[in-house]
Amino acid sequence: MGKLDGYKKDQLVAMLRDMLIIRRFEEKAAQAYGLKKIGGFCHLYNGQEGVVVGAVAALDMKKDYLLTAYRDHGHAIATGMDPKVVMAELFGKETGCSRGKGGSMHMFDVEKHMFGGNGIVGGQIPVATGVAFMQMYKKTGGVTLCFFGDGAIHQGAFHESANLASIWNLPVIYIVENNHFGMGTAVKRVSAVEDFDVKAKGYNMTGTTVNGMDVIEVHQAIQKAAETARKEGRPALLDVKTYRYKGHSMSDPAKYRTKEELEEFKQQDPILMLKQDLLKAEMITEKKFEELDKEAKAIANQAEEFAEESPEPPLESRFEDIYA
Amino acid sequence: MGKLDGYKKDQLVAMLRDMLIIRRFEEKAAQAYGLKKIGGFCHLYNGQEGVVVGAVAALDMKKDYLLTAYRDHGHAIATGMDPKVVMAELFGKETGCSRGKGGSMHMFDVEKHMFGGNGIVGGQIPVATGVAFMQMYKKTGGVTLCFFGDGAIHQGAFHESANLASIWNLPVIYIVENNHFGMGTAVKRVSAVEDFDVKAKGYNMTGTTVNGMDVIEVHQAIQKAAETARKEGRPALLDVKTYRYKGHSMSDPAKYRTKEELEEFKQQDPILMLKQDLLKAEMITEKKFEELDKEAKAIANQAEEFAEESPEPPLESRFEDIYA
Amino acid sequence: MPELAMRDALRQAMDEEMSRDDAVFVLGEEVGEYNGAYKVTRGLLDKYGMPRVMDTPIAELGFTGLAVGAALAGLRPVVEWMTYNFSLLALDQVVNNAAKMRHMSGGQLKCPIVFRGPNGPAEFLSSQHSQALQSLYAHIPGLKVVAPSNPYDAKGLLKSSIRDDNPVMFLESEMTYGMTGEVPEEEYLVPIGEASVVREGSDVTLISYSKPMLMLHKAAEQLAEQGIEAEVIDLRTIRPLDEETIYNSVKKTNRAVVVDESWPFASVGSHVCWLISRNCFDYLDAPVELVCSEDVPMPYNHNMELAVQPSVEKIVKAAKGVSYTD
Amino acid sequence: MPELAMRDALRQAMDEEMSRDDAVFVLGEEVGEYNGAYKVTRGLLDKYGMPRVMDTPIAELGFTGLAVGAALAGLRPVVEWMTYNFSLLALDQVVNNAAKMRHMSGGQLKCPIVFRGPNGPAEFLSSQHSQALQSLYAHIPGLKVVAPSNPYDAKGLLKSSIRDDNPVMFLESEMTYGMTGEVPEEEYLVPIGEASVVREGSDVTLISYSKPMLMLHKAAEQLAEQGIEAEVIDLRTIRPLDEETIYNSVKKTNRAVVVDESWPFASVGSHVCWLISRNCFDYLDAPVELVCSEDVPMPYNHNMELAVQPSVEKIVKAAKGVSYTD
Ligand SMILES: Cc1ncc(C[n+]2csc(CCOP(=O)(O)OP(=O)(O)O)c2C)c(N)n1
Ligand SMILES: Cc1ncc(C[n+]2csc(CCOP(=O)(O)OP(=O)(O)O)c2C)c(N)n1
Ligand SMILES: [Mg+2]
Ligand SMILES: [Mg+2]
Repeated sequence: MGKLDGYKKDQLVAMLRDMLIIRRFEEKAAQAYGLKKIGGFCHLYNGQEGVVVGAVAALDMKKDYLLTAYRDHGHAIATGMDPKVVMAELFGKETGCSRGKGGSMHMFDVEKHMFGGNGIVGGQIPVATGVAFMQMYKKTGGVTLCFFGDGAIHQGAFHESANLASIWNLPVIYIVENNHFGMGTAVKRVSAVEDFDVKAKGYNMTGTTVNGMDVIEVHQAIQKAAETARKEGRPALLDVKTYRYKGHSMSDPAKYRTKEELEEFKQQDPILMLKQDLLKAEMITEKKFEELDKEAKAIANQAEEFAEESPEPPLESRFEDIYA
Repeated sequence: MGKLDGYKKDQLVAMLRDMLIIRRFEEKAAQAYGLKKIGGFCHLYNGQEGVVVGAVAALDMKKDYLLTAYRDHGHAIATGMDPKVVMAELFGKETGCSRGKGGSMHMFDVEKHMFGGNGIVGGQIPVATGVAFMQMYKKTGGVTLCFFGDGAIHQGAFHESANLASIWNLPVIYIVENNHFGMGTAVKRVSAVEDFDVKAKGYNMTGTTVNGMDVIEVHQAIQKAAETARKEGRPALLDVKTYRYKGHSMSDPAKYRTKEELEEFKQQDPILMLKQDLLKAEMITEKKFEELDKEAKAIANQAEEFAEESPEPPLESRFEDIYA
Repeated sequence: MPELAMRDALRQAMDEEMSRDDAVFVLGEEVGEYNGAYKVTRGLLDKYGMPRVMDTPIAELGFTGLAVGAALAGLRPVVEWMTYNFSLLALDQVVNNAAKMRHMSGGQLKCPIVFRGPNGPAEFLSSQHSQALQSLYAHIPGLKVVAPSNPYDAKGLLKSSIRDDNPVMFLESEMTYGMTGEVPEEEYLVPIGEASVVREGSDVTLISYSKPMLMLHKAAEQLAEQGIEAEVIDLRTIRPLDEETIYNSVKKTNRAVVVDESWPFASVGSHVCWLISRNCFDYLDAPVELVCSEDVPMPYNHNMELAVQPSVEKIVKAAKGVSYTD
Repeated sequence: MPELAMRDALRQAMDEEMSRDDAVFVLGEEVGEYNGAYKVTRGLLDKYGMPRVMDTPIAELGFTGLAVGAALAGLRPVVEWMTYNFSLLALDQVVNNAAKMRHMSGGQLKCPIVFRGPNGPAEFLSSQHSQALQSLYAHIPGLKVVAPSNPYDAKGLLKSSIRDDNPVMFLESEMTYGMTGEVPEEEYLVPIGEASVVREGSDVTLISYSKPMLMLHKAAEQLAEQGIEAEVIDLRTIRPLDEETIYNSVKKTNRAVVVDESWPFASVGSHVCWLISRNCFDYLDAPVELVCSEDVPMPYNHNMELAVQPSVEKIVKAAKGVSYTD
């Protein structure tokens, strides 16, 4: 069974584990939101776990970097941030990664090279390109992953950045997390093209379409793009097809799509798919999977408890963290 | 000689005449600038005449519209604006098309559907797309020509507009006046691709490369694009290769290019090329050409005299033309 | 009179103007099929169809500039920015084209366009999504800036804005979309450029616009209980500013407090404070006070975000301060 | 001391900081091979090569955001906007990323970046190319805003700005790039946030920054001839503002005129006017006056464009006005 060839069991189980933690974390967050422990926008990642987990597994976060949009809890956890500080940030607590100043959309861990979390659609694209500029400037051999949505690609920020990355040989990988909708708007209603990989040519860049429900396929695609970026400094554009199970944010009932469509994607759930692959390859058992899931739930519970028990930031801290 | 097949002599002579008028007008403007009758930025069109003259000849300015950047004297004249009011605007006079408020970069004639003249690189691209939106909205059957430079195509404004035009079926034709430089920067230093037509695919649009030194080729390309736009509402992108003989603006010595390169393009001068074609086809004589040129010079002279003799705008008019 | 929510008053204004004039159309992100991120455009797509209601890609610069072009060519676009925070991406088109086309063309063109959407602090959104950006727009000649505080004014002013032949920045507030108020059934307009004295008083003038007006009413009541009669002015329009109404009041009360959700520096609030300071110099018994948002990006934590904004307490305190009774 | 032109003082500052710190780099349109549209970066590409000096495409949003990312990741970019007029296209990256990243990350990130270029009216450029945009930037917490008026300050402040760990908006002026002034050979810094009293006087305080300082000097001389001794303050930094220096002067002279090339509404100028009105209330013998650009887009015609701007005559008249001697 060629698909898992060359993969070590530990690596695959780690991917499964990370996806489970993200899934259970998001469920906990949804619950806490319902209890008004979390407010404002809260964009859940359920269904898309394969994208960031597959991608980060291909990186060396000592020298690589990651930036994304506001749907960032999964990215935070995938880069190794403690789910506790992520949840505490959602709760607006002093122990949150951003001391309660950022909330759901602004997860940061500078040490772990997780550079956010950006609330302006497309806003992170030039910034990520600039992180890759530093990598070129200092010849670090690192790459930068720049995640954004199918809605964001129509922003001028993408166009300007892609051209810059190409002419300056910047090691940045543009990853469209194409979950088929920008809020309530289906891709085809706002895009002149169906697959975004065709846009890559306009910047003399490689464009690839990837099945984001399959964490292995994502992993391989990123690995390949990262290698080219590291060796030749060439950027790349990946159109990764995925799906979000929940509404755009907590306040969206998602009436713009059919139950059937949702069900279809749930059949290809990235966690289920990897689980099946691993069962088939006899790398895990049902029991092992249950254990992993139990552990994930425990981690999510502990994160919630930690957040709940953490202190509010002192009011005076609102004057802090503005100027260095 | 197939090239001129289907053209009437009058039409061809009119194109030659328009190009000559623009050329002589710009020479006059340069002179007046030297005499400090004109100030600020002044971007001359010498060498590029074939682009706008060929393009406008394919239009029906009763229902079609034209927008361009700051290098707009040629476009003003080609759309039928009186060279006098264009020169008067350069002189900052009350009789100028914009009452002395706009200057070189802002030639407007609303009646003639010349909607400027924009000083922000790329700024006119969404605006032109919006004029085409009106044409779609009202089903006028018209098209809008949107001219911009090879430097402008990297602006986000282009990317956002092109996608909008494509998804909404707007009859807009994007014309890159690719004169090989944006100020002192050669195209290849700032563009990931050599020919811009490849970008069209990313917006599901037709892309074409056109020799802008040949007014006939421009005319035919625009005619074709306009037909598709009128009939099917499909936008198009044309990469029209041309060259500016002068510096970027009056203050630019243009040291970033070789004399040889300049000479090479002057060999293909759009006026000379059409003249040769017409001589060969026996549609004009050398004498007729001399007459046309003399007339063009006279028009430029009269424009200058008119501008010179026109009154300054009253100081109080600075509070006018702001709110309707 | 029927009670209407702010969002419905706004929708009615658009609806009435759309049926009155075919040239009026609405565009923006999620305004059509989704009925608006905040449901202000609910039902308009159903009623008018495309191209009267256009869902746009997320491309603020592009669709804003497109709307400017459509306006110059004879249509009357109403652009919804999902929030004003995102309008920064489109600022060039507003400042350099919408506000200047008439000028640069020597009066040949006009640009009848309305830009509307929620502006100012909302809740739990952190610093990119909770900004009051009116001061940037108020600075620009060529624009008008309107900021109603209640459904009646909102409807009447939006209708006037759509009929205006100039670019109008129309500022709403997410937190008040559900706020109800009386709105007559018969058609009416509220003119741009007229402030309204919403409470008469003799001791101090309280001035604001948009959402903080709710606080001003409460503050005035608390002050009245303490024997201070506040005159309360709702500016309604920021540009052009109705200076006369302001000065007439301050010349009577001799004291003024301006309330503004903006950051302080170079703000609408501080500008109004200076105008009063200068033009009522001989009438003022105390310096004009400004109650504004603190000069910090908005934090996500709710206690902090409340602490940085104007509040009834802060307004009362300022009013007592200028009355020398604290 | 050697005399240097403003553009050369600015270039020296960049040159010195680039050789001092490898992380410092310059990017912008035409800054390299063309040596800068206004020749401020002349010679830097020759000396340092790429990637220390990067010519960009015309893509203000993209290269500005790229520079922000580079700053967050440890470099120290100096972004040249060919003019501040074009910075409106990049505003989102400045306001929503550069100014807020530190805040949103709870203090984890810092953004050491300088944005520089000419700002304010030049000549014969019409309304899109001749804008004074400092008021937009001064409004935003998270930014610093610096605006020197002479080569000495320009060099010292630019060096300080490059060393500062925060985003600094550095405002130059096309019309003064050729202006000369003394600049020492030895290294020096001018601290951000300190105004300077450039002329002492007892009768009225004149306050400005950047290019109009030239007018203030002339106005002070003319006033002296008429028996009015003006104290002249060059703010040098707009944000953070050195309020103390201003108030100390006004408490002495009891009169103030603020001069600003901006449009009036919600401007740096009107803000400073209000600050003085409020904080020197008991000391003021006359309302604070503002001499600013008129509230209109800049016309191309030269007589008109001069008429809309501050002038020595207008300043003298205002100073005499507040001195009740006109
Ligand atoms: C510049 C800007 N415009 C609009 C918004 C409002 N908004 C937030 S998310 C979103 C949809 C984005 O869709 P997509 O890029 O596909 O990402 P997804 O939410 O699907 O992950 C919109 C319109 C915003 N945050 N920023
Ligand atoms: C947004 C913006 N950035 C920069 C400039 C300064 N500028 C004016 S013209 C120009 C070069 C434009 O080149 P191109 O688009 O090729 O047009 P051309 O001048 O060759 O006709 C630049 C950088 C500007 N006017 N607007
Ligand atoms: Mg999406
Ligand atoms: Mg060019």
